[in-house]
Amino acid sequence: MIQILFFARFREELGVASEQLELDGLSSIGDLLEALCGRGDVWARLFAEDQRVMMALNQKLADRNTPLKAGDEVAFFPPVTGG
Amino acid sequence: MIQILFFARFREELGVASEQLELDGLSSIGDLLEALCGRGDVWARLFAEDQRVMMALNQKLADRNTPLKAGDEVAFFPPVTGG
Amino acid sequence: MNSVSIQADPFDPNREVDLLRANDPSIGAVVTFIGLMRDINEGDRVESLYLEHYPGMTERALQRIVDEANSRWEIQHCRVVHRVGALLPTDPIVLVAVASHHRKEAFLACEFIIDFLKTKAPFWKKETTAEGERWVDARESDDVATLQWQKGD
Amino acid sequence: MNSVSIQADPFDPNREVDLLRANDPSIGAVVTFIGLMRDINEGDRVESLYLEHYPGMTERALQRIVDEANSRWEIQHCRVVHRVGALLPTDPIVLVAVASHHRKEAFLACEFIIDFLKTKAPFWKKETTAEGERWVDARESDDVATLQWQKGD
Repeated sequence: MIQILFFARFREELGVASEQLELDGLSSIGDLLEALCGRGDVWARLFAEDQRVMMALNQKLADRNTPLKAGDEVAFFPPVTGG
Repeated sequence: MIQILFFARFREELGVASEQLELDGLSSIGDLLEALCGRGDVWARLFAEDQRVMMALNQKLADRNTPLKAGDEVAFFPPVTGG
Repeated sequence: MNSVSIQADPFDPNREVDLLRANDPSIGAVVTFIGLMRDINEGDRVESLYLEHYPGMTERALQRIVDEANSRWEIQHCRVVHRVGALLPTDPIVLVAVASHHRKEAFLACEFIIDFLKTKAPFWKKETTAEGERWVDARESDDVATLQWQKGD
Repeated sequence: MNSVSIQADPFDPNREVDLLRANDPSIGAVVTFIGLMRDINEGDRVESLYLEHYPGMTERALQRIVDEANSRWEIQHCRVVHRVGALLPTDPIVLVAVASHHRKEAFLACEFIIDFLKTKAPFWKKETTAEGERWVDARESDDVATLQWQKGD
């Protein structure tokens, strides 16, 4: 299982703050994004290739190539706007 | 007449804070520096060509080429160390 | 001494600078950046701001940025404070204060930290205008600022 | 609003920043530099410092530097305060505080002003150590800092 978190606009548009998912052959964050995209509708729109999506693995910035393993915490969020 | 001011280490080493001088053919700050150098001793040492001397005309930074006229206030001082 | 704080409570920038200085007589320079909530953004009057964040990751991200600044430059002390939750115009949003023996290092470290915070730390601003709420868009100039530190300096 | 002050009396950097901000809700960024008297210089313990200046010219020189900063960058407010006379370790010597809508301008203007002040404003430091009094030498790194602003930035 992995833990997935969504923040800010993503959380609002998806109506989901977090979910648990079976790894099920997903070997990288890119695989996971494709799986989320496959849900269609707002998921497909937010996580399309041309969208600016930031991601973190275990609270550290990551990218599509970052590998996944059971127990990981993955987060997706729009470009940050703090400061 | 012009007014000449000396600051910091120059004032201390010369033992002079200010003096009045006849222009007397001095047409630039460079001319004035040469005249001061001509006094010999500590004057010659402080104002030798190879010394770092900063200068101001009427309270604005100037250089050896800056022209002089009657009524001017000229100042000589070591490199500044404020801030 | 380095300190990073993410807090819902307001903070006093002056107090943070005093804590940073702590009467340490070896400090020669203090450079401070304060980011404040403006009452205008993109031409619209903004009534209030809500700052969402990713608890846990924000602290780590800021700590990593502060560590990186310490490894790049010889600095003595560093404090970073960032508000989350509800803010009003003129409220300090963020403070980055750096103390060092000489000024160049303090300027570089301070600007580096705020530049990286802007593009790497998980905070998101939502503002309330007369037309309702809206998420603030990231600015391209912030990406450019971050990139400049990356192509060797 | 710009303000330049040369003063023998101590000043409170926090108060200067408050005066600069003056609750102006259009300010987005404040960058502050504070130069402090260190108790060590060139490896020797320094007991006290005396700052000589060129009355009249110092004010003009600082005003010119502040004007130049305003012509180079879009800044909103700027305050420069510089002590003269006798100082003790941990005393603030100089403060440069700049407010602007966005941070880049505030950083640039603040660093520009202190860099130019260091090499163009007529102040001279004399320090007292266990061995007696000595004039502080100008640092070449300050000349380099000033030059960098001159070959277009």
